Amino acid sequence: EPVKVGFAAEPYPPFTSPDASGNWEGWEVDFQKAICAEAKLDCVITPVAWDGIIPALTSKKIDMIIGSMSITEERLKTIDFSDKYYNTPTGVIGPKSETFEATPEGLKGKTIGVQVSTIHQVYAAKYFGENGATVKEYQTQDEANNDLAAGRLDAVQADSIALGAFLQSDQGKECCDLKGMVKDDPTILGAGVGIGIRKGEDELKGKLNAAIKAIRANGTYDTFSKKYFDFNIYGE
Amino acid sequence: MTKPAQAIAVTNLHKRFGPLEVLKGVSLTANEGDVIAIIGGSGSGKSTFLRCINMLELPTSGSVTIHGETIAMKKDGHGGLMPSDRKQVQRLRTQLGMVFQSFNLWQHMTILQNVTEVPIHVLGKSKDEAIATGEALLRRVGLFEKRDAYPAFLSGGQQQRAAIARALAIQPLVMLFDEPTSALDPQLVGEVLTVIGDLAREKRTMILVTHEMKFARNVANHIVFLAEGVIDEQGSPDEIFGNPRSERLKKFISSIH
Amino acid sequence: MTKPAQAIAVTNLHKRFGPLEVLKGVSLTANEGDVIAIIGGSGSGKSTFLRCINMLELPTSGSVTIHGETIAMKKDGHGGLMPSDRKQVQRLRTQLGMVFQSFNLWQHMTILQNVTEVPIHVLGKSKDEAIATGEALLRRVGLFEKRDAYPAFLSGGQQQRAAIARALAIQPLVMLFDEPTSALDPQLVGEVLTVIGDLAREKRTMILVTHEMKFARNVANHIVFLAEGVIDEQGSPDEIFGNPRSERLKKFISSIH
Amino acid sequence: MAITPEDLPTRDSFFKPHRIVLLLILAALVFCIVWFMRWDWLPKYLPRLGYGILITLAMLFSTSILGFLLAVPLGLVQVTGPWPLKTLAKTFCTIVRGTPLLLQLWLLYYGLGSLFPQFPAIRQSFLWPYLRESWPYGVAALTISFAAYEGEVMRGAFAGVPAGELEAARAYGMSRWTVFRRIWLPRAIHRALPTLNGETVLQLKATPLVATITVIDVYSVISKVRQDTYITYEPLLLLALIYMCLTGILVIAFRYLENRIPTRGA
Amino acid sequence: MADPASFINWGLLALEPPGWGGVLLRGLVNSIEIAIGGYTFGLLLGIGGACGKLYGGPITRDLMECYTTIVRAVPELVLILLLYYAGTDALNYVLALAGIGQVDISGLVAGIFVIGVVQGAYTTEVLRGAIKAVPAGQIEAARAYGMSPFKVMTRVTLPAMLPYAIPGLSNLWLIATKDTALLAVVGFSELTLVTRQAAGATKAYLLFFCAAGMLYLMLTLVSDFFIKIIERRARRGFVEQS
Ligand SMILES: Nc1ncnc2c1ncn2[C@@H]1O[C@H](COP(=O)(O)OP(=O)(O)OP(=O)(O)O)[C@@H](O)[C@H]1O
Ligand SMILES: Nc1ncnc2c1ncn2[C@@H]1O[C@H](COP(=O)(O)OP(=O)(O)OP(=O)(O)O)[C@@H](O)[C@H]1O
Ligand SMILES: [Mg+2]
Ligand SMILES: [Mg+2]
Repeated sequence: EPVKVGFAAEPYPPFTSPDASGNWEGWEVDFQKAICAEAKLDCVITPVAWDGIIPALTSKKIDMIIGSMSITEERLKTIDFSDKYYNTPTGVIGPKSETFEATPEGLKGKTIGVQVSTIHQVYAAKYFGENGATVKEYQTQDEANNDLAAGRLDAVQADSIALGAFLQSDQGKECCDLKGMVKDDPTILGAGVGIGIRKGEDELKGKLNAAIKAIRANGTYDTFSKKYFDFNIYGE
Repeated sequence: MTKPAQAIAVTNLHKRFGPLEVLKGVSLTANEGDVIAIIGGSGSGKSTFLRCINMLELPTSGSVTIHGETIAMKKDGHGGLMPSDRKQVQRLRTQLGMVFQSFNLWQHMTILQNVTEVPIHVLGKSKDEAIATGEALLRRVGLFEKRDAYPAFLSGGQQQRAAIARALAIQPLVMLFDEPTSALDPQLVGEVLTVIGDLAREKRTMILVTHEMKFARNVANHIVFLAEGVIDEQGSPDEIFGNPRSERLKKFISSIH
Repeated sequence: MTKPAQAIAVTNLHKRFGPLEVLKGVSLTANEGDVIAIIGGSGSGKSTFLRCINMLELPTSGSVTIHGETIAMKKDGHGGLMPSDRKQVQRLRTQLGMVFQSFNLWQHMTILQNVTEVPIHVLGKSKDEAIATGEALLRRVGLFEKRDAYPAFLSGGQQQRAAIARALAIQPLVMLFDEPTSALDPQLVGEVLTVIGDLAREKRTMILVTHEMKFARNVANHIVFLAEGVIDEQGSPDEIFGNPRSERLKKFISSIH
Repeated sequence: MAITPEDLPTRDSFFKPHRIVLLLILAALVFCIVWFMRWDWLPKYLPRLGYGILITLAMLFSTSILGFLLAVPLGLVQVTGPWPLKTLAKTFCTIVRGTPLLLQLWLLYYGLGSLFPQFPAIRQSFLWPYLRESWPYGVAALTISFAAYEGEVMRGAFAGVPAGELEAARAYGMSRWTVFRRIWLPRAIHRALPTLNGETVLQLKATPLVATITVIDVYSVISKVRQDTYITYEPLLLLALIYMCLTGILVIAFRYLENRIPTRGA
Repeated sequence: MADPASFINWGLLALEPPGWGGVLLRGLVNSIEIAIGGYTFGLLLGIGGACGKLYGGPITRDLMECYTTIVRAVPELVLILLLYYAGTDALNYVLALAGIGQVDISGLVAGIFVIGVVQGAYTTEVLRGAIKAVPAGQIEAARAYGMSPFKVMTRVTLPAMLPYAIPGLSNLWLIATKDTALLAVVGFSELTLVTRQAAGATKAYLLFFCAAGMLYLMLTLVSDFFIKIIERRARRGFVEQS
């Protein structure tokens, strides 16, 4: 019985991204291969547009989602998650011409962009929004980045990997730099990213959790992570 | 000679449009070969009567019998009637050739296509046969040259002649004419009259609504005078025009210029 | 009494539709108070001639003068003419009341709105005044009860009367009638005749296209017989009907049933 | 059959037996949905939803009215205009209808919009506070798109008015403007109303695209609920209900306009 | 976006991988296929719907009104999620109860079905308006000569209303070609999805969106060419406005 693994059809480099011949590559693809090998699952990749990915899971068109899904209380009421498999620190970037800190005081009076329905939105609303900053919600991270480059935003908060990728692009190199990491709040930022599965599939969940532990222990996880990142993506 | 068979019988026909009762119980019988002219003032319900015969307008009550076959009707739930067997109505309609007051030619077809449409697509004639008959008919009404023109580019009279040809093409047993000569010049009126005379000799029954009293007198063997939704008077042309009895008819006739 | 002023003069009017030359040089003069009837076979170009007078159809060549004012024309670059001053045409048109063969009532307005539209929105009459005049006119043609109905719900004759009322409402100096009685019963024909007679007494010039020879003979003081795009013969009613000279006219007249 | 004003549904005739059955089925359905599904998230998002509906309505009305005002000349010019204008209007309609709305929005907002800040003159002008906002770009893009689709519809409607009625108007000396205002336009609009109705509903459903430029309409509020909670069907059903109510209002309004002039159909 | 030249890397559009040109073209072909399927299905539904609304009894009319109102009102995304996921779920549940095995409805079939259902609702309204614009006498004449309702429809009503319907119908066709984006939700590679994939993977958003825009525009121009031919044929016999 093959297990169908759902990816978001929209690319999210460097985690999942198709090339022109339709091959998927990226960190999460390597992670998925390692997990399936470890847990002895016969995995088939099934890309589904993000809008349909949860119904695809609940109506059994796919069996698990590897799509950088953050674990939150709210979401746990609807679907189940494996243990976290990565968690990245959160940073703030801004235009090169200005200097400020990634703190509530530093961002006071500024307009800060975040992607809607992410842990970053919740964090920004709580720590910056309630302290005099305007929080603007974007459908995708790229749109927020674009608006920062266009001068309509003063800052963007996101996970450091997405920000790093942007700062290395031509557009990002020219306009912006990192202002710093935000102060951690484990209740919001701490749970990390897990594999989404249907509720009640405890056997699969157990296998996945065991596999994550195993590849962390036997070094596979670090081996393929090094291809993409020069820091510890698992977080602590 | 035997008594001619009954072609159309209309019994006690009523028709109302909302609050306006246009026909208040009209009965009429036409035998085979009869030519009946319906005359009357504008708005007296002549067109409506004709349209009720082939169920384009559904009567409020009353019955219509065509060649011995009564159109089966049922209540429509709003105080009116509707045909209970659509197939029957369609079949009987092919025996009623209607020429409309406003021609109603199909604008998306050429004149010849207008004329051959029903023979080919309703009566199941072959295309060649229908075209041959159609062209002959168009020649008869003097429209052969215009056979490939579209109706919108014809003069009023030309359109009316095309409409007559279209009705003739289905070779109906009964022809219903709604003012067939209103847009024709005297020369053409004469031609149409000849055509109608021919049809009468072919034992085709005809009911015509007309404002041309001379025409009615010459061609019809029975005249019906409609006024305010009832048959005010009827009879032979000589009776009606020579010896009108009702006041209204007298007034109507005297006004003929 | 002085010689009456010239109301309309048409000089050497030509009109072709593609390969078909419908009018081949028609000239006509109407003085004030004249009632001119145009007769002729179907398709002989009567409607086209009328439509050229108020520039609904642009003539290929020739000129039109209304009350001494010649409509300024220029070449349109396709071998035809076009008016060089649109304002002038608009102004002159308000002096020409046209009644169309196919009525052309505005379907989105009630009968009364049809009649008051031009007085209010072109002639700048007050609404109350226009409605008063309009209702009087509708009463005159027997349509007062139908003033709030939409054209699609009227009988053919009712639509024609509404169209006449609409043209009368603009109180034009010249009335152009394209078969004003084709859909009317004799009683109404009489009424329209009276109306037209009244208009003639008011020194209103009229040009009418008609197939009703009796009507033409009674109401017109000048008859024009159009055939194959030219004026075949013209003259007083007595000359035309009593003593036709051309062969074609003789044949046309003899065919009157 | 003739449809006269008396035939139109009145309050008494609305509740016919079969309609009551339909309503009962609907009620049962609503009951099942409310009873068996998860709605605990609703109170938390209610204020946002209300705000989103307001934005959606504002977007819909402003853009369809502006768009229609643009569509009338676009349609008219294509039927009767001189050839340069005709070609221009035709090209405009073709390009706008031929490319996805999202792309247009994108080009306006991220393309054009990001050029403005580079000109100090614009930065200084009174327009700048608006140009910095995102909704003007949304309004502009939606208006342009509506105008292009509607221009096409109006072109057909203008061409469909019987020539005789326009001739009659001209024959009585109406100026071109009066013919247009009194006869041509009202006849064309009346004829186009059913299509216009459809296009307006389409416009309603095109408004969510403005979420990509941070204008928060009701659709993006629902998207947020789905992202926050990963509940699929309940928020979508609520969204469907909201859109159905809005559409229902539009349909009734258009039907009313249509029936103001009775037509004789066969 | 300062210097456009620096953003444009034409190599990304090459037909062979790693260029994305071939992928875009395949996406376009897929889109057209779905659009044709959905549009045709919608046209059939629309003809039925318009007839039902105009000539049907009160119950048919009410049901049609519900159909057009609901389907036009509900965003397509909601419809496809409900029909594809919830619908097949329910279907399989019912089949399981009846003891029949699972069926797997392909995303493609479901997508065409949903687009057809949506298009059908709009088509109904367009056709209803156009049919109402046909002079009543034309249809009466057809009935008077004994044509069956079907004949009246195919021989007179439909051809006579075409000139009024074509602008609306051509709008719907263009909408159909773009509505195929819905099928991304069920994982089908049509033009919009592959554009987003190419743009997301390469970050060359402007380039790929414009490329897709050009493809759509070309499709429109080709469609317009055929629509013009059809319209000219349909308008034969109609006096042109001046
Ligand atoms: N727009 C047009 N395009 C092409 N031909 C036309 C057009 N209008 C009229 N014709 C042709 O010109 C000729 C004259 O038409 P017109 O309508 O003037 O005739 P008429 O004398 O008024 O006839 P009737 O008495 O039947 O109304 C006819 O042969 C007609 O087919
Ligand atoms: N569909 C309709 N709805 C409402 N009233 C109508 C309808 N059709 C006809 N009428 C009315 O019914 C009456 C009779 O109309 P009908 O067309 O039968 O008259 P007619 O005798 O043919 O007159 P004409 O000689 O002018 O053609 C008129 O008052 C007309 O306004
Ligand atoms: Mg009549
Ligand atoms: Mg004529």
